[in-house]
Amino acid sequence: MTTKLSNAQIAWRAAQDIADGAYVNLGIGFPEMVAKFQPPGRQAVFHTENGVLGFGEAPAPGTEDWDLINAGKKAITLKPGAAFFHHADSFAMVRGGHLDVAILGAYEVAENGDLANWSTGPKGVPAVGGAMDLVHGARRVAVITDHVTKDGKPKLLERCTLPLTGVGCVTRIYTSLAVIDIDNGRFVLREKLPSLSFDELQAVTGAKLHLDGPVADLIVPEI
Amino acid sequence: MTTKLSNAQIAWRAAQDIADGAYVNLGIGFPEMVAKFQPPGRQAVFHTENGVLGFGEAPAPGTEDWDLINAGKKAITLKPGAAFFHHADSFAMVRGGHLDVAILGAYEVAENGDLANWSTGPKGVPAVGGAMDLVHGARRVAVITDHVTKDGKPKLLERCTLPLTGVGCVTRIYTSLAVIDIDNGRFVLREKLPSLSFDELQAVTGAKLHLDGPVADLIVPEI
Amino acid sequence: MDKRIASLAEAVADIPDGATVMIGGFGGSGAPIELIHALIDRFLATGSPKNLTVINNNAGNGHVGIAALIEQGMVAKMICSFPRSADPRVFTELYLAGKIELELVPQGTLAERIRAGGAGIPAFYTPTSYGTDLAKGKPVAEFEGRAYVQERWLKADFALIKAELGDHYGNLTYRMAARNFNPLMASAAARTIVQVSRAVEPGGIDPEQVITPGIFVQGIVEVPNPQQEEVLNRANAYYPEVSA
Amino acid sequence: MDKRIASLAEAVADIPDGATVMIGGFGGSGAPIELIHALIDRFLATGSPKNLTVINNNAGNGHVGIAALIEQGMVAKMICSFPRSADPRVFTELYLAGKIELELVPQGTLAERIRAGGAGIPAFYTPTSYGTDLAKGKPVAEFEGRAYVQERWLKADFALIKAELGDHYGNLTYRMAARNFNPLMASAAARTIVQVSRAVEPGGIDPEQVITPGIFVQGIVEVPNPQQEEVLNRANAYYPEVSA
Repeated sequence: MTTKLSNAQIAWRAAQDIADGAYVNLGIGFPEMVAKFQPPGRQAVFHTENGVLGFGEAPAPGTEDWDLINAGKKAITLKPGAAFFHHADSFAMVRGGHLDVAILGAYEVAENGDLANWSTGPKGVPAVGGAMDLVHGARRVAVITDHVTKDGKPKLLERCTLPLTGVGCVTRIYTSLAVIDIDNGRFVLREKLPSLSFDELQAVTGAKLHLDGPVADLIVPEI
Repeated sequence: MTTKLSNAQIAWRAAQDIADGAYVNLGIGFPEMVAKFQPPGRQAVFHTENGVLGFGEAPAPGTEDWDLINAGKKAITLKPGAAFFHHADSFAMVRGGHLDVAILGAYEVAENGDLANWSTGPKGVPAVGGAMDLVHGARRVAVITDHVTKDGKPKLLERCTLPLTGVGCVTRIYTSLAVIDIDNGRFVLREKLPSLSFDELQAVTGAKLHLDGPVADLIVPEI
Repeated sequence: MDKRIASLAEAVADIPDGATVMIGGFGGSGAPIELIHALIDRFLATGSPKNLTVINNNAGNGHVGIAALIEQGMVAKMICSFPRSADPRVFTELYLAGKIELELVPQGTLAERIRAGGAGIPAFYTPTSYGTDLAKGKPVAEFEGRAYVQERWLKADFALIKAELGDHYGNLTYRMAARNFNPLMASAAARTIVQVSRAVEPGGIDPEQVITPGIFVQGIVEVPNPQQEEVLNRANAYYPEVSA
Repeated sequence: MDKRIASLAEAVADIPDGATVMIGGFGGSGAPIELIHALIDRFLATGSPKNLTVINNNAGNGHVGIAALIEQGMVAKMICSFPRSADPRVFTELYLAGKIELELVPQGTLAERIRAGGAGIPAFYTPTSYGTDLAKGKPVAEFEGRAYVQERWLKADFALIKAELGDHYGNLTYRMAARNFNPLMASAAARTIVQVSRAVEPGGIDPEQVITPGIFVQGIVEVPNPQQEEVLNRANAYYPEVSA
């Protein structure tokens, strides 16, 4: 019995909502994994902030070209029909609303769509990268995340407590337990693990879960 | 005895002040003529608003390529080391202060540096092109013009009467009679035709001519 | 992913009455003559589209391309920097008769407003036009002791542009100075339709040499050996052809 | 017209104490390692330049390039979007000790501020960072019902960048994703110094393929087979080399 999805399984689920031909930016780290799970017959075009559209998977170790990297500074390869451009053009794509989807990680997401994913507070070195641009640029901003923090606290909240990345920007959250839309300032449950009751899910969610139509079973393959 | 310079002679004089390696934009029409008179041993790089840097003279009639034109829609040729770019990059060069010199025509120039060269008033169809960008972009904005209008009225005035192209933007005027700097809101005479007395020049100038050091003879070749 | 459109007629079929349409080109260079003429064909056959707002550097020359579009009465308003040309009669007569509206914009401001539209920048400041009639009614602000005018982004429902190579994903190159406004307009329209002189497979354009990445393009139609406005005008051409 | 500089030492000789220096690259790709190391050599020999403000997307990685510049104590302030890397210790330790200043800027805003500096746009509005800590103290405005933050241009005294081909007039191309911030920085600095992997005669670059036109470049120095930061860091390199 699945008690929670692995990161790969969360990424798989998020990938199912990406249409053929969509232009997609995946945040660095965990979200990059979404690219691996494009459904057969669909081809998305992946954008990376540092100036590449249409890149493919990582090259074989030892064959890296360090002038060809993604925003996470990992080596990538090109697909036919790729293009290079400078950073201002790259963020024109982002800010100008040309990306169909951005999928990002999160420290916290609030029911009003606020996202916190860049700073855990005043300690340490702050680093923001392109996250603040992406959340106000892509037509659809989705989050993939474990449903709770490592010590079991809710990451889905009434209001974020950490410094915000963006205001009212997230519209869908793929978690290790559920798929939740943000609609008019409310968390609306769309899918949940069949092994989990609504009340169990509500208990690990920091804001009220609303229902708007049937809740589907969140079923993903073993990966 | 020369009573006034021809347009070609005015253009020749203006060309003498363009340094080797300067990036230069020449307004459409009469100012384009300046390019013909670069002093030997000097090479300027000519910019045209529609996205070419490093263009050369007109092609032989019948050999025009109408994808290779200047801002005046005349066919041009390329020199080695030329570059193409789009209109926003082209005006980044202009507005961003990267051009060394812009040389423009004028209906009127005022002693405060104001320029009127785009509209003769509310009648007819107004057209501005790139003039308003050039006057606030190039490091040095110079004007070449007949000293007076066709009916003998001064074009150099205390204040412009026609709609302005730019405020306080012109620093040097090459006319059919003189070379005049604009310095702290004053016309300062630098050169005049030797055949012309100061008083004769003042009589056809609509604002006071100041002296600041010696006035050189304006001597240009027969062209 | 495959953005190819089979015909010029199909390429312009969705442009509705009242649309704002950016049309690429500077004078004749880079002007998508065939797309414009396809739009005229549609208007002559169906009465649509009309009441268009057209954004272009100029306002047509002679009786082809944008001049022909205006001559058919399809254009309610021009947004441009330089509505003069070798033969500007079509626009001039309608303008002086009060039958077409004109928004005159300095050329660099026009380019930057379009770029801003594509880049998600709703407003910016420029020194251009400060203190002139073209700045009237616009907010001004001072930065580091110099005065600037606030300008707003410019977007369109459609862009009709011309490119040299285009792959199936919409990656584009341009030919010499025909680049001009085309890449900017591609980025600033909800739907960008491109006539390419040669369609190639993905991979047929070196990624280093792509000028407009396909993300900015919604449809491409191949038009080999496109007409040049300048050549048509020197032949005193009309569109549609005037029967002799 | 000939912008070639004979040596790396000469290329960086004019950068004074307290200068604002844009340094191209995103992580290691497009990072002008040899120019940075030449600047360190000068500092070690002469004690200058120091108190630099450095603008780069990152704040160095390992102990080469910008990390080495910081490690030598030459940098008073970093303006960047992401001062993290595989090995960010050099910056992190100085920052937590209060010995280096940080201005954190969202990556797209950083790129656009630099582009604005080059394009003569003193300020622009962006939705990025609205409602966040990084917008604190900045003017906000509403356009068409949406809130935006006003951001200012960013310029520099010098830009040190890396290109692939460069002709004697300063026309440049870049290599793949090494393009990143380099063309923007070239436009936004009073003096742009470029290390090119191959210098060519004027005409050696197709005018269609020029990414940075020479008007934005003041000096070029040829550095064949330039080092890659990533390769150096995987070899645990230090600059200057630590004697064993």
